[in-house]
Amino acid sequence: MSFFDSILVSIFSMALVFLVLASLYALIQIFAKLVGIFKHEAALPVNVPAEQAEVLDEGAKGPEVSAGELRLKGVDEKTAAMIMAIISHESGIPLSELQFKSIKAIEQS
Amino acid sequence: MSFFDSILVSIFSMALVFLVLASLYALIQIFAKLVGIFKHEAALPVNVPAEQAEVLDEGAKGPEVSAGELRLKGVDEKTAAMIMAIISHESGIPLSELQFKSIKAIEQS
Amino acid sequence: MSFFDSILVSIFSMALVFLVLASLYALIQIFAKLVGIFKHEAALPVNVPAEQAEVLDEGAKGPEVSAGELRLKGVDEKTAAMIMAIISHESGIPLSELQFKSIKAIEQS
Amino acid sequence: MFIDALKTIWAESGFAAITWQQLVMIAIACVLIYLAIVKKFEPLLLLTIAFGVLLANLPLAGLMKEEIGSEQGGLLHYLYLGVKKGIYPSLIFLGIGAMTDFGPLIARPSSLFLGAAAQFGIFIAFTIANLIGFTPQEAASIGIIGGADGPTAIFTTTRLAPDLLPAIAIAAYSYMALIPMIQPPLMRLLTTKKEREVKMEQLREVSKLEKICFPIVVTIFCVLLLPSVAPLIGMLMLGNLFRESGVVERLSDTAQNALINIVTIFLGVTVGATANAERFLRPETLAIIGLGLVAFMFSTIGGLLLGKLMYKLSGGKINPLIGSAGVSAVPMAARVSQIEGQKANPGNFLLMHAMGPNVAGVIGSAVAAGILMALFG
Amino acid sequence: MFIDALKTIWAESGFAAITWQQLVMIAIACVLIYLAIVKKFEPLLLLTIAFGVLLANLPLAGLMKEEIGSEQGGLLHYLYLGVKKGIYPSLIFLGIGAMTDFGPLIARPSSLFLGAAAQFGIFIAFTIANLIGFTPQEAASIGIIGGADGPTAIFTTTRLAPDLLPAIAIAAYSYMALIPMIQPPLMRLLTTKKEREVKMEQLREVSKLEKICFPIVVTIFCVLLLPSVAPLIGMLMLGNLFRESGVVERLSDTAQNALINIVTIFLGVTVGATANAERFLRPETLAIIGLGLVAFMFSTIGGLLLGKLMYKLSGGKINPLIGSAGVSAVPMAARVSQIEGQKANPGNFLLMHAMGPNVAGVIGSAVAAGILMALFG
Amino acid sequence: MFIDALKTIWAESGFAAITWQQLVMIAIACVLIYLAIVKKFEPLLLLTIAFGVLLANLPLAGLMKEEIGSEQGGLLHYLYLGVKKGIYPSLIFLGIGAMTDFGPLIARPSSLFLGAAAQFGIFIAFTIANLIGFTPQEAASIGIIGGADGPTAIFTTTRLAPDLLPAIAIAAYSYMALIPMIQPPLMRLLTTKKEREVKMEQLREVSKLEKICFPIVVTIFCVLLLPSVAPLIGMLMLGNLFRESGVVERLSDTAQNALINIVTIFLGVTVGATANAERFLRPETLAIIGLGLVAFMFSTIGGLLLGKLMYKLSGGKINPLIGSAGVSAVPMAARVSQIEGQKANPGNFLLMHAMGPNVAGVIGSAVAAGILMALFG
Ligand code: NA
Ligand code: NA
Ligand code: NA
Repeated sequence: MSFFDSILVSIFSMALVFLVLASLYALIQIFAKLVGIFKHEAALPVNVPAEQAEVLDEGAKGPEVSAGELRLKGVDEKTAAMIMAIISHESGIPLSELQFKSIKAIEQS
Repeated sequence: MSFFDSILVSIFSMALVFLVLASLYALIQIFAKLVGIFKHEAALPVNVPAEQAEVLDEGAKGPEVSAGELRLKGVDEKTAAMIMAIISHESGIPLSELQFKSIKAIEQS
Repeated sequence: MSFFDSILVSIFSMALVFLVLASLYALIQIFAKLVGIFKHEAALPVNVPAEQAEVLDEGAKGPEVSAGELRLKGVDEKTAAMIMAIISHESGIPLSELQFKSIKAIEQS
Repeated sequence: MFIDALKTIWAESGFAAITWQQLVMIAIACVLIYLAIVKKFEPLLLLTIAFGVLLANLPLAGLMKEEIGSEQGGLLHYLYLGVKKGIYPSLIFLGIGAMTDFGPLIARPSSLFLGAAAQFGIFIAFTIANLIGFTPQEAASIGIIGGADGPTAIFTTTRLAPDLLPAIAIAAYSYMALIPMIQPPLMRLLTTKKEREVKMEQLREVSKLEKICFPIVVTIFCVLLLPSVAPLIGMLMLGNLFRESGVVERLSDTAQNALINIVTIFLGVTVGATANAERFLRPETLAIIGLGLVAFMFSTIGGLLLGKLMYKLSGGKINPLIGSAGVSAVPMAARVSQIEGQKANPGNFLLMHAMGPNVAGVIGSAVAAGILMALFG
Repeated sequence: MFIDALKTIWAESGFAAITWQQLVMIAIACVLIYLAIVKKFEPLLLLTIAFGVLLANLPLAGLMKEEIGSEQGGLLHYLYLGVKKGIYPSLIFLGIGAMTDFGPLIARPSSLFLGAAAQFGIFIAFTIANLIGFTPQEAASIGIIGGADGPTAIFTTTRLAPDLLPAIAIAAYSYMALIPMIQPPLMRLLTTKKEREVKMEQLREVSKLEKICFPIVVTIFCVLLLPSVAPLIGMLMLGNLFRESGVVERLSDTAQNALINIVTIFLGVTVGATANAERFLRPETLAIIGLGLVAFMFSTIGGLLLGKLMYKLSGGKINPLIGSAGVSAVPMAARVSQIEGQKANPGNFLLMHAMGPNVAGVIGSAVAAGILMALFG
Repeated sequence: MFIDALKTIWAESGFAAITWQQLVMIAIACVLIYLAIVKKFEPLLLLTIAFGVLLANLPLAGLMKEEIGSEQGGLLHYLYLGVKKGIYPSLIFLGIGAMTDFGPLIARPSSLFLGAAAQFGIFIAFTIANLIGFTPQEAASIGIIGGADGPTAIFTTTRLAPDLLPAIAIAAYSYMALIPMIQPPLMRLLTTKKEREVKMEQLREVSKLEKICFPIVVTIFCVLLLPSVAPLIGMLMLGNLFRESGVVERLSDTAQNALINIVTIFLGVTVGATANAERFLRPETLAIIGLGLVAFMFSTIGGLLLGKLMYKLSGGKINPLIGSAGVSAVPMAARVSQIEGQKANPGNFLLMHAMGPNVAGVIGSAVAAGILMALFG
């Protein structure tokens, strides 16, 4: 393949890569707008209670994202261990796959 | 295949299904009787200590049978979490695969 | 194959087995000496902090080596359960794969 | 010039080649994905099948292209070999065996009759399908939808009528997911409130010995009687033996996790990928969907009617609601029995009692499949 | 006589047959093992590949011997079929899809442009490779090293230039491991301190609905436009759908553990085992290693330059450092962006912002591979 | 008429076709299942093999039917390809390598001599088998039972004498399970109480570097010397490198769990399924069972005698009881050494000291197998 041809192929291909990803950009933007409009109707029914879902979400960031430290606010370590064990049990997720960012006691007025 | 033939095949096959399962019924009944007779000799040696076996059994009901709630009788949650962690450790089964029905304190006289 | 031939093959093969394993013996010995000499330079960088590495090591002895019992020295069971849960969490290893030999309280003067 | 190149790419892209039939199939795939995720219709299989349908109907991708001579085949063509040669359904049965507790069945073996009666719909659908012009092989495959057992249906169809595979697989899993809608009206129609209120006696405890011998005895007996059923019953019972023996925990664990999951992914995607537009968008598919519903309904009815008979014969000790669980669809059908029983009598717990007919139904449909394969294979 | 027998064994052993080229290859294998273990260079693949190189260069072992007629083939020959037929790279993409969170990309879709720009090095290397005498197929395979994505590079090379497979695979994974050394100098050279200090706005939250629809839409669109990319994009997105749907947790888990690990072992050992001395010890290999570095550098430059443009256009809201993450090499490249950003401004947390271009780069290189396969396949 | 149909089904069922030989085989399968479950005889393999024997002897099931032209083969025929082509034993060795700690062997490399001496029985059995009329290939396969290593025996037999596969596999695993009965009498016969009482010195600590280099060095050396042993030693050492490198935890984990379990299931069932009546119910099988016992006994004796010699040469520092652990059968044989040592001296802990010869025995039997395959393959 001549030098000129390969330059041509390169420019064309690079442009095509941009075109495809730009189209995806457009699709995502359109979709985000649609979701914004239909937000209330289209919301998916989620059975998991809110707090648990949060835990799942945090755990789902994949093996690459390091967990950081577990911060305890107003709870002693024993209670924290208990909370972790119970959530692990109830959600059916092994402790090793749960990632807790912090455990905070809620003040009762 | 003519309508008459397919009716015939159906009756025959349905009868055969019944025959096979009825034979299994007979086999199970005979076997249960045999086991009843030889009960004491034929008992399989089980190495797992009784309590642990119970736990295993509950965990073994398969992923389909929902766990229901964990009922605590006479024990606080901390102790329950501890019991769960210890059993998980001792039995080598991750917490997520153990299913506890209830944890009850035994009164000591 | 004649009896004489098979005896011959056997002696030859057995000698060869010895030769191969004896060569491995020599290789290991040479290697151990080399390691002894270059010990300080060749040390592999280990990123895992010391205590955690110990836990990993104990867990890594394979499924054949039985764990023995967990001995608790100067700690109550609740604290032990908590320690186990925390280590499991921090190290990302399910409880079922950790093997604790003993948990000891360190006296603070 | 750049515009020209773009035109060429466009001309060679799927956008230019797509047909309206493929657009319809893509829409069907999206509907199935919606049902699997939002309505939780048997998502393990239906989500995977649906994605296979999607992939197979994007033109020119050639994922199912056969290998010819030195020309490479498509990705899904290779993975599909496991379906074509009957390997995946058998391995799924291995995992199901390892997950299944036959205890309730052994404790009350009369459940087996309910598991037999609930194959009724198979033969109703078979007869109608014959009547409206399907070949006997096709009719048998369609009938087996009424067995309410996915791997059995897929296994039978790959042997008897591979062309109908996607339609039958999708119908089977969809109706299994719809069990909580299909069965309750029939249950209330065919049983009296008094019958539904019956509380059943506690099941006796089953010894470990019985549980271990069960898979061995069933294998020997069923495979001797119906050799063609060997891959299904053999693997189901091997998995169950892994489970009950208690000495090969790690094999049992792998059979019901890593192995069954890997096979489910491969099976689902490739079964879905057989659903190309020409094969799927035919009047036959509509007929299959209709006949599948008929099969499910009559299987339910068969189980219920025998349940009623057993209610009579037992002097009111058997709650006929457990009959409908005989269709298999483990454990969904047993849960439906539980729910209906509790509606009639809040203190009624039928779940364990319904598990007997439920697992008997798995054996029942495998036996029925074996008979049909012996007759028409 | 015993001495004679020993002489025979010696004559038939590998010691007598070994060539100096094989010794060089064994040394290379040991260096790769050293890099994988001590320097932690992409150990999952490089350690496995290196051991494959070792095994393939021990003479007479015949592990890659082809099956001819009734004569049995070597162990690795059979395992290699999954590479040859493009199955393993696709299954690895299934697992990667199940591990990948496209949330940051959906939250800021302009990341896609960075993921496109960072394919720049592919075409620079392609052009140079063409110039120095490689065939277009070979040049395309070499270029794809600049995509910084192992499975894509292996998939493309098996289709276009299987002879170059070991060199390209080793180069791709080695440079991916060297990202923390290759990128920072370029990042500091091409950006001003002011640019590097930019703190970016918090990403918006992405709804579950968007995350679920994303893989479906991307599959339909990309496969329609570039059918040849279907095995890679299709499996990547199926894995991601498993992850985001939330209803097939067990399939997602198996895809990102048991399945991807098994495939990684088989892929690594057999790709390594293609590196026999005649095939690897050629001037071409040195050229590939050189071109691979060029490709990585220009991909990084491409990403950074577009990052600078976006910095300008956005009025200083985009930190150009996230551009270099567009090369893929997930999550290494994103971490490099994070580290460089924090060096410039200790309160700067770019990790999440760089994940968008990072995962966009995976799509970008798959698309580039699809184009090259469409042109030269 | 219905009776006629039933007669036809009966005539076509296995009940009509079964032979007394098959009944005997089914009984043997049941005995093996009993031994596996109740006596816990190597249940992972023996339970699975036994079920394979059962399935293969239910007539007309055709699970091992070969694929001929377009006619489909049986389920187990396809799964058996992995045995036939030597893939499964190698993958099992990959998992065993990942489970094995060669530390005790590296700490006291003289264990290697015990691992060599305990291959003695292989050649005793080989010689006798030759004498009583087996071909050299068959004699070599029978001898290898004395290696006390299942995958090695299966690998060697599939290459040299596939007809004897089921008998050899069953004998090998059965005798491995019987080690605690076979070895102690010989141990007490051949050693004095004083010898058995010897407490051995603490093993030195082995550095991580040595553990990592060990698998690499062993692979290079053994495969160079005996190329035919490459699939076994190569995979064993790759697994061990996964384990010791510490950087590919997930590959190591999969190799010793999901992968080895899947392969064990397939290997066991299909090896069992080769045991059809014609092949198994022959006088040869009895001869193999007898020779297997001879082989195990002389391997034990070989290890013990060299142990005694080392006791002498070391001035009483080596306890000869660790010699019998050289037969492999990891970790059973090492435990037997531990138990016998403790009987003689309750403060004696030989387990770790016996692990060295134990893992050396694995290498030893692979080497012996390599020699025999080189000579007769
Ligand atoms: Na059924
Ligand atoms: Na890329
Ligand atoms: Na051995």
